[in-house]
Amino acid sequence: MTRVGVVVFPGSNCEYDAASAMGMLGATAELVWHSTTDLTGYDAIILPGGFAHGDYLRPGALARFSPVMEAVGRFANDGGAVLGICNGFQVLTEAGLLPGALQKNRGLTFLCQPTTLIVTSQASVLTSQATLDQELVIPINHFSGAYTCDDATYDELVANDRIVLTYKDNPNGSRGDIAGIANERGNVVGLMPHPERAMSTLLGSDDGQVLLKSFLTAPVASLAL
Amino acid sequence: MNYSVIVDVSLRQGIADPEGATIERALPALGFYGVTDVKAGKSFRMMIDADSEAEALERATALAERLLSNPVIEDATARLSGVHAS
Amino acid sequence: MNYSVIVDVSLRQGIADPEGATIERALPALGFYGVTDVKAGKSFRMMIDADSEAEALERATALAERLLSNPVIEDATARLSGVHAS
Amino acid sequence: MNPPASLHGALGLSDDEFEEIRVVLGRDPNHLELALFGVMWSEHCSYKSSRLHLRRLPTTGPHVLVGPGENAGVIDAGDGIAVAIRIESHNHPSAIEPYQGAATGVGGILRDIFTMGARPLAVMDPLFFGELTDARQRWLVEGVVSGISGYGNSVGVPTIGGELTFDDCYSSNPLVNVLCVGALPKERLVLGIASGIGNLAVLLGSRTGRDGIGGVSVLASAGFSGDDAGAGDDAKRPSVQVGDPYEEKRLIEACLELLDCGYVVGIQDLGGAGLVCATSETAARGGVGMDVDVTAVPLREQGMAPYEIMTSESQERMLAIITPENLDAVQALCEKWEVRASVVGRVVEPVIGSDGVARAMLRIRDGFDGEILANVSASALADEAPLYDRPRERPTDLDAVHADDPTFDEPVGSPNDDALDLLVDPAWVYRQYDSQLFLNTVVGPGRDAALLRLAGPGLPASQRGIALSTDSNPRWCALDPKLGTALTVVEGVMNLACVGATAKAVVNCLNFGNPEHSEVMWQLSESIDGMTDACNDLGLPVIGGNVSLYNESAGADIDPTPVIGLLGVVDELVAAPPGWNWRAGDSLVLVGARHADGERPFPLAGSRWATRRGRRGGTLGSPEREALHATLDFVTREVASICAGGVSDVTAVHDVLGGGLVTAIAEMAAVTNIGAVLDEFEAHGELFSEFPGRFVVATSGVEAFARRAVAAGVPVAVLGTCGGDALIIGSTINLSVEEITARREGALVDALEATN
Ligand SMILES: Nc1ncnc2c1ncn2[C@@H]1O[C@H](COP(=O)(O)OP(=O)(O)O)[C@@H](O)[C@H]1O
Ligand SMILES: [Mg+2]
Repeated sequence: MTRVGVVVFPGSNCEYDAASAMGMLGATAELVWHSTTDLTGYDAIILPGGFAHGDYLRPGALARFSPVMEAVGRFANDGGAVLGICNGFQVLTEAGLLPGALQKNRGLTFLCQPTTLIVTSQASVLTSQATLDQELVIPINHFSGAYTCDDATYDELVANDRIVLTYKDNPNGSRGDIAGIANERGNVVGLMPHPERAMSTLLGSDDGQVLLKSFLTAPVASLAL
Repeated sequence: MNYSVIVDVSLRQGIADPEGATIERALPALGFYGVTDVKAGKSFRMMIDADSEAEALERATALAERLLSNPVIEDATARLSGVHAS
Repeated sequence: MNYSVIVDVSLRQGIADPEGATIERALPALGFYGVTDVKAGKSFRMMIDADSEAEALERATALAERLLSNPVIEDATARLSGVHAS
Repeated sequence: MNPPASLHGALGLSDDEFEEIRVVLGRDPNHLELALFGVMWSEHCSYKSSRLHLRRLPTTGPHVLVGPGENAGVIDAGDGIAVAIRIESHNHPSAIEPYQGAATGVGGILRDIFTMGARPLAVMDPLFFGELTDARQRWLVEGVVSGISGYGNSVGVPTIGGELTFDDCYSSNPLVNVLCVGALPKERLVLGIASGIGNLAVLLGSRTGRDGIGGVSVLASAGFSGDDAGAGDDAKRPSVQVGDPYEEKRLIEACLELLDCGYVVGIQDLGGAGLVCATSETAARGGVGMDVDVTAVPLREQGMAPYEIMTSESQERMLAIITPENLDAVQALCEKWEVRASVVGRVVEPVIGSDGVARAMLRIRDGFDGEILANVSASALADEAPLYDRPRERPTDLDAVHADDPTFDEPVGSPNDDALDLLVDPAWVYRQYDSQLFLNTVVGPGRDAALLRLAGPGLPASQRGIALSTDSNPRWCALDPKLGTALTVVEGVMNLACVGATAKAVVNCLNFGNPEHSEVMWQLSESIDGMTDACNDLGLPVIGGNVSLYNESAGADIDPTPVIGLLGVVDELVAAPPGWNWRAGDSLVLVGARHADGERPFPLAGSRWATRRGRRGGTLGSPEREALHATLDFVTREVASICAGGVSDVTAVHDVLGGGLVTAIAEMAAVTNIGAVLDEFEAHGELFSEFPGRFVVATSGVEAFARRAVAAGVPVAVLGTCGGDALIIGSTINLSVEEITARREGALVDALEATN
């Protein structure tokens, strides 16, 4: 059975939600405290949403220095599947594991609302099982979700099919409507929307399942890379 | 010696500044005219224990670049603040 | 004349500064020692079209106190920035 | 107000209260002791003006585990899960610094909940401001909402509902109430009680600074000078507190883990009156003494005096009573969460006085074995503030107000415009709140009541759901505080019925004016009687509340604003309730007595429609009792069966309240984006009358539905059919869904973006 490590920084708050979503899909999820330096034994790693270190200074700015992040970096370099959701995405960009940065929303307010995402690439551990141009209804829940990067980076993302999810109706001013991106190998993915909040129609949508199912089959896939 | 240092962090040229833009839009309604190019930034004050101004500045600059700013979108500069010197 | 003005906004004496305190607590772990009294503040740069330095400063100060800060918890000061003067 | 001559006067104590203190002590108090009494005997901490009246509320029930008086009320929700709930006001701090005032209000209410051992699962925020045509009101709204958003989202507790009311009576005295609900395994319930001679009092969390020194008496117990930049406010400014949601988040996790490990014998949050309140209350409840070492309290600022340390309202602090053996384990656990933990107190034997009576004394010392700086009976501080039966007087002009009833006004102007004027979508507010964390939110903000799965980290598995609603009707209560409050309780139960929940308990936040005004005391007393009547009639216990007095500006009291919080339970929650979305072809049915009791079928007094036209007089209408009860039970059962997974012809349910029948139907049309065609109403008044007891139900099988209703003794009337792209009511109302949606969604945003 797939063993997923869900990293917990002080101030994280979506760790239980991420873990329960993994459980729903038949994986075992374990909470990994941010002081951990060794991630061997895990098949995949999730950096969950929340406010690591209170989001003080900048979202992810202090979390990137937590001991666990070096281990996450090694795990990623070895081809392991790493998923950063919301605050986790912000941490991954601050840590340099994904390019660009996430700025305050265009409207300068926090936004918690459903959004319609478009699958724009299957070349990632998060979208491998989704179909191209598929529309997914998944909520966002952030203050700083406007993806920003320089032209060179943007062209590189486009050229290498690394923009994996875009907003149908851009809520926050993200460059190129970007909702999620992957690294070159596609084994590290960050997205602002919360697939773990879209696992059941009782709560409004189960469109997040296809993404997290892809992610769980990733360990195999990423070895193949 | 204890030096009082200020690190100014501002958005890099060409990076969108919705905060500054919003303030600028609001100004005329409040009776402030002829104010343009409003840019929102951050500043951090701190005391640094160092042997010389040069060392204090050097360490403040390192801190500013490694931690207090995100080079992807921000510029940071450190300065000694005469005012708050202790 | 167009004056480049900087408004610094900082928390008033005695008001808790969780952000500054959190950053300060994190520094040793990042290898920065001898840094104390970290205070997080905001700064706003703007161009003000005025007839004199004095007028520019006066209007910046009014703007700082009425819009950019809440005197209940924050101090705001305006200064001309030689650097960015146009 | 001319400056008080004496020190005790400056500390907010009357001459009589000062005498009382001298009697209690049998000597003159020293300055520190006087300061302790000053904060503990303030209106805010002692409820000295309201307590006599609050005693009339019904507070018991078989499922009530903890009633009023503790940090939060607790009920047994079944499946081994207890649910804790509490509501608080943070009105005056929010008027001075809206962001931090609201943020620290959220922080405070969360601590009340996890003090009970419960994990906070949801917050609601009833808000009241002046009209948005005033720029300062827009600043207040944006500040308060971003404060709740900034703190609540970061600390990791979803905000799932609230209220939003605009009326000029709040223009320099906004109301910011915050409700929090949490859940815990039943057996983990803990109380704020100190026990075990030799046990230690450990202060957890933030360092102590000069935050809100005297804040309780100054901020919460003093009226405001009319102009907001007045000198009076300047004097209050230094005591503004800043919230740190990151500290609170770590504090929550650390405290819940301490409780899981069984390291804690008692725990108490530090709120108003800070350390003196926490230590005297825990000691008084446990009937034990407490020695407090002021020098052991970690400080944020140098040179703080003992009275500052003892009364500081620095945020994000808790006091845990532990056994000495557990100290190392407690400190290790707190280190993991980066939470400061310092032993500041010791539980000691009560002292036998010269009269032979044993007294639990609170002793403030300079070092545990050092000089005794203050030595006062803990219960004198915590429980023995003088209670006042302040003069009460029915307002002399009330008869004239009642006589001026808008119910029979000639309908002038266009009903279409009136209908559009009443539509407000609060989405701009609640979009800024994380309303989904913990994956429990089945119905979030924006509907009649919020509905959550009863689940959370560390809770036993359950299929149940809990429903929450907050309601208030200041305009009703201004006309008749007793009936207005009673009907507001009914509104809450109606809100719950819409999501299939059975009401289990009530909490309330009584926001009133100056208790030294006899009319205000009359309103307060009447309101409490009304709540008592309604709760008795509906079999509901009141398990907690909060009283906020002195809500006035320049001598003008606010409308009486009792905020009623309802907690309900859905026994089996496997499917979402119908909500507001009907389908083309459905029949629209009015469920419940179509006419108000008495000779006025459609009373308009206190309605939003009448208020908007400045018609603020008249007498309230109410539903006939038998029909009301039958209707509440019927709607609750119908929806509950759907939540339990049953098939039903019911496709949409909405209560008829604020704005009346036309507003309810327009709201449904807007969210569904499908119109409806209805027969002419009986009278113009039926469009806007707000008397409770009615629901709009959309059904795909009107005959079957009507049969069930009639069998349950519930009156029903078929209003029309869903479909088309316009809302049409006879020849009176004809509005395109597009226009309804645009006006509804634009109302708040446009008002906030106005630039005058
Ligand atoms: N301040 C607020 N915060 C969060 N949700 C709110 C707020 N104000 C209103 N809402 C939500 O909007 C919906 C409508 O509110 P309201 O007009 O008070 O409804 P009602 O009149 O039926 O009680 C409710 O679900 C309420 O929870
Ligand atoms: Mg309501």
